[in-house]
Amino acid sequence: MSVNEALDQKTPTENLENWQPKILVFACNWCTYAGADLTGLSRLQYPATVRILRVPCSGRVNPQFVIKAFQKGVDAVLVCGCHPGDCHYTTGNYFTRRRFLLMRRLMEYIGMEPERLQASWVSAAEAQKFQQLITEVTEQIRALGPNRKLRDVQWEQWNN
Amino acid sequence: MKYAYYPGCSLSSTGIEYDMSTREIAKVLGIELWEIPEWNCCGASSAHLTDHLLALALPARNLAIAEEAGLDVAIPCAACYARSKATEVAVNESEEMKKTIQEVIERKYEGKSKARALLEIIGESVQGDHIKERIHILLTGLKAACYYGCLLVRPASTAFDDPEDPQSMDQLLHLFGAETVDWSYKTECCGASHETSAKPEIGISILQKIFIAAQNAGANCLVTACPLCMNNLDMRQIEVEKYFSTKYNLPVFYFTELVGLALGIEPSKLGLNKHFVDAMPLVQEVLNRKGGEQA
Amino acid sequence: MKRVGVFVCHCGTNISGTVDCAQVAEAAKDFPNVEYSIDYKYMCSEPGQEMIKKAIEEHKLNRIVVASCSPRMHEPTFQNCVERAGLNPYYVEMANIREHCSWVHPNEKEGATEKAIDLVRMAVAKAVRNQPLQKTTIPVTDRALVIGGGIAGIQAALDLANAGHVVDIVEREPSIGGKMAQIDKTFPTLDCSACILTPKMVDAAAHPNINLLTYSEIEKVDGFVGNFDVTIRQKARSIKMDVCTGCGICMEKCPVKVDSEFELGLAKRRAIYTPFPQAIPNKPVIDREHCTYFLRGKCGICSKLCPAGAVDYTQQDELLTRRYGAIIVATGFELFDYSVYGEYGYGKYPDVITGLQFERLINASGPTMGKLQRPSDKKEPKNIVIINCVGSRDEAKGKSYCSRTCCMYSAKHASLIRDKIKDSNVYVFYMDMRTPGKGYEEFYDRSREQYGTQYIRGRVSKIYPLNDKLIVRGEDTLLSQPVEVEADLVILATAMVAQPDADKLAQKIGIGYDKDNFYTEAHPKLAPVETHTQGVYLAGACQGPKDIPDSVAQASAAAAKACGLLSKPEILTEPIVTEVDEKTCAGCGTCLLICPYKAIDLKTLTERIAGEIVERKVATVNEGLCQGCGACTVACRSGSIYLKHYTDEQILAEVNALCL
Amino acid sequence: MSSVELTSLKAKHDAEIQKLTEQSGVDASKCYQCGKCSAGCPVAFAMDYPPRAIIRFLQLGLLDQALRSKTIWLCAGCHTCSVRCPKEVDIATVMETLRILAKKKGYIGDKNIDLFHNAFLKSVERNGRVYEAGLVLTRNLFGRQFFRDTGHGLPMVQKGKISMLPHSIKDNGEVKKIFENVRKRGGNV
Repeated sequence: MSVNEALDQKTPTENLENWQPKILVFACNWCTYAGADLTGLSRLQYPATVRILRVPCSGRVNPQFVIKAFQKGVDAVLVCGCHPGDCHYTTGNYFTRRRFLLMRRLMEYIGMEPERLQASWVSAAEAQKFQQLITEVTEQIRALGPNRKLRDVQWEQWNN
Repeated sequence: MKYAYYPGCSLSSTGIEYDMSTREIAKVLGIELWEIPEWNCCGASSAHLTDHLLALALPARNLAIAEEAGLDVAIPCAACYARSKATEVAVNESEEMKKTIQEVIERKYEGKSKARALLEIIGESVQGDHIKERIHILLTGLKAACYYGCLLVRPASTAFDDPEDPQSMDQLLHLFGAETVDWSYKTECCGASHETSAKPEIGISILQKIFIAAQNAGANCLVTACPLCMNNLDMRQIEVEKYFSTKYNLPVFYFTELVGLALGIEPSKLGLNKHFVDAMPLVQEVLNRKGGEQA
Repeated sequence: MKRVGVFVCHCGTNISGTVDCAQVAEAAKDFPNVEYSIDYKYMCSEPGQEMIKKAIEEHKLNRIVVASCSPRMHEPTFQNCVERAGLNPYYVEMANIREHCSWVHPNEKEGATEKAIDLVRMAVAKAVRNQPLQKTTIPVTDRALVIGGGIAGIQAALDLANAGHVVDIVEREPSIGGKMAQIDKTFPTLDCSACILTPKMVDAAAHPNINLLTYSEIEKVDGFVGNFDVTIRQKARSIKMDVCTGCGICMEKCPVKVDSEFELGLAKRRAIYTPFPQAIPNKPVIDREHCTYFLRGKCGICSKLCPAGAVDYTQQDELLTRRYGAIIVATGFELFDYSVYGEYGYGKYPDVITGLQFERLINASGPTMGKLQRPSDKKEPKNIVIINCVGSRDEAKGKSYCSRTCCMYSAKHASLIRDKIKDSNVYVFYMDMRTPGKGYEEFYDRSREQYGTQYIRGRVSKIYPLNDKLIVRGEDTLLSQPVEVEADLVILATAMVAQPDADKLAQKIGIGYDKDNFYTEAHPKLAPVETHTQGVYLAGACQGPKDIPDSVAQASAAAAKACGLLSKPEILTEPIVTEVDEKTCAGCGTCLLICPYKAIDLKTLTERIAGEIVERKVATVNEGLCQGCGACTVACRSGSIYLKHYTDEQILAEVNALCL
Repeated sequence: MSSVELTSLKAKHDAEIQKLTEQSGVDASKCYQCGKCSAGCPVAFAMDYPPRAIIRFLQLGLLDQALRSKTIWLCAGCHTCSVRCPKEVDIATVMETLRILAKKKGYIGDKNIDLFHNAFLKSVERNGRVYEAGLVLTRNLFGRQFFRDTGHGLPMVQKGKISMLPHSIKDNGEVKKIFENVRKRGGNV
């Protein structure tokens, strides 16, 4: 069985029509997590495709987490933090920015659509921006379809 | 240094002395001017009030010819300079605009050839010690009010000098021994665009303020870098004098004429005899001092 | 054995209106290690918390997941709740199914419920891996440092000192007093500024708990809350402070005259000087940049004349290191340099002055003894123009913000001018009048009604000299017509800007600053005098433009915060910090470079390996300094440094749980 | 003085003003109406509305009032306003854009000015360069100001400053082509 066949078995084509992407958001505690809270307080709506994972700082996001998420079948990963210059920890998001560029290169190198990994700066006041961001990313990922590249099923196939 | 030379329409008629003096001093200063063959009018100051694209396209053709020759363009007229600069900036800022303009002029212009004001070029060429040897006459006794006009140093983002208190012309004249006055009308508009068109009554009161300010500052002449300003300040001075029943008697010079004078070029070759407000008495005064104060 | 209890909150209908809470609680029962799961109307309420406590006892739960609102809202509530039930508070994990779920997906009930289940699963996975964490204590040094000796610094120091704490004020000028000392009268009461400031300066100098370190600057700040080690440079004053009597003979006889900083160039001072007559300490200092003795090695007149023998040319800068429990930054502001405005003459017109220069001109102890005369020809001005917003609200050449004080001080200037010169006309060009303070609008009213000030709504486009007048051109935008005033004197209400070296000091202390170099508070509403660095507080205009009442209020607030810190012998610290696994740490030092708090250091370990004694370097974390950002954990090549409560294992468990 | 009903105006002109913003690249909403532009304007005294008011019209959706003003025709294009604006609103470019739009709509705020510019561009299209003597003549004929500047005319010729024959480039095909190409793209020339 080819890899693609194996994938098709796991996500049968008839389900693809109702398929909803699963997007993991790493949100820093001080800006983006609070911004997402404000989005809720302001009752701004966005698609229920995202799961927010709280980290103290976007600089805490290890590239390993991102790769793991893709392996586990997440369709897109968003790394969000304070705007450059506004980091609660002064410099954390600068590291994020540099790491993100490297990770993006890696994505391209292994042939993954770079849109699946995004970084964005959302402050605690930018509820509207957060709403737009999630809506846009969801649209983009819907258009791309499910993540097939790094999923565990591939490794399972090879291991067999 | 070699430049493509864009005299513009005015310099072949009302501003002929600007053209004559520019060519004369360029020779002495070792600046080679290659007149753009078959240059066309840049559209100033009508095209940009009629159609945005036309305003960008007309100067683009001239710039394209210069670019082909691999030269930057030296532009004496402030209005032509402002319009050409606008084209250069537009082409460099937007790929889309570059494409459109190239399609309209049916020539290639990549924005590499730069539009440069003659004042800036002359200012650069006299830097250094070599210039001292070339000065024949110090312009002692001239108290010049440098009038840069509105278009030479605006918009601020592309200007080569300060838009409120430019200094390049003042520094140039200091070098040749003239005094310049500190006055606050250096970049006030003279209303030339209305003079040439159809609103003379607007221009008169603007001009009056400029003359009074220059007089109050103790100037005995005005110096300009724009044929439109020149026309306005020189030709209409008598009109303004009549209107307000007063006398200003302020000869108006192109800066190139004064540079030429200092470099020892004959006044008639510079077109100094072509002014409406008789400039010759003041020129003569300067020349008479020559004996005692030759450089 | 990990036994997790899951508590799903309805939040009235806030959550249950969208999310099927019962279904979430039911689904949670199947998650690994979950022993108990239930939903309830209000988990944060008294009965809700009782329910959690009871469940912990009955079901022997040792990890708690609460699915409710944002942890930013109620995490402390539930932490306290489980602590009361005998569990470590860090055993609580929250799933945010309100702000991040029900409120943002009201039209996607199924999707929202599915998402809530995912979020609970993630929280359970993390909770299982939560470790008990203990808050630790660190000692607090009962001594405060106030940086800046203006009105804010003086007020903060007095409040702290009166509460029984020892305070050092570091001021870089030779005297305390700051900008307020230069001001003539204060709005809206027209109190004499010196009359209300100088007594406070004297109080500060005489207070047994306050030490003044004038002519001194901060060199270095180390340490952390409760224990800042600060190095202070005491600049060489060239005067023996303990010997000098302040008689002032030296200043009379010094042959050098330079522009006085205090008089803003409107008068001269000597090379040996006190900035102003009421200076504290009232002992001079030698300006070595201008003193003939220091420039050419000759003169020495002051030394010869001093009856006390207090002049000492050999003095050197001294470095002093002290430990402080708290730091209050009160470094104030500077005035915007208006010479960027060509249209206002680039600072070349002598009769265009700033508001602060006007304060000196109208001040009875100023260079003209309070006689209002213009700088160029000493004539009494009759027509005076005041221009507001010079440098403020100007994105093109100045600052985008409103400086908050100028509307009021311009109204004050207008009134003072009319007080002095009855037949004068004062024109104020303004854009919007901003008078939101007690008695401020009434003060503005008086300046128009009682003093006849003419207000013109519009920004001035140009000032130019004509004969001995200055022509001021603006548009009266209410009239829609350009207007001109032939002025004798123009006063510019220049913007308040941050100190030119504000950023450098911020970097030394480790606090944030905004795009305009004003220091950033921890929270604009709820923590306005705190900074993100624990134990460092802000007072006065270093945080943003402020008038005197606001500066004083903020100074007292900062002092109260510092008192709260200093009045306890020790403080609890947040246990979410990093820890080094010394077994695997290679001592490469990468984490040292990454850490923004300089919280990591290298230490030497002595070990016995295969019978030999070896020394090796490993990283070590100062828990007092570590703020728990976790940047170092990502940079560590061997994964030997980890952030408690947010370990790789915990985060990866959440990622895994999301994808099951 | 009738009152202006603002709500319907906004709905009516929003799209057009949006387009104007795109064309000029200038966002009028940044303006806080300080009037520094109008105060520095050398021709404000002759205008029916100060430049600030033109920007205000755009903010409120009073597009017609802006387009029918004399102000946009009197602007000398000296850019003093733009250089001094504290909010970096390029007022001069707004004037330019409004004037182009007004011309398209047939609102000619000042016939003489319009005549002059038309004649100017006609001269450029015909000759490739401007023929100044012809220009003065045309303007005076159409503008019915037959004797304007005649006082200057003779000395001009005597001083060799105006030639009686048009200057032109030998082959003006290229310049004509530019005009044609601009027209093809919807240019109103």
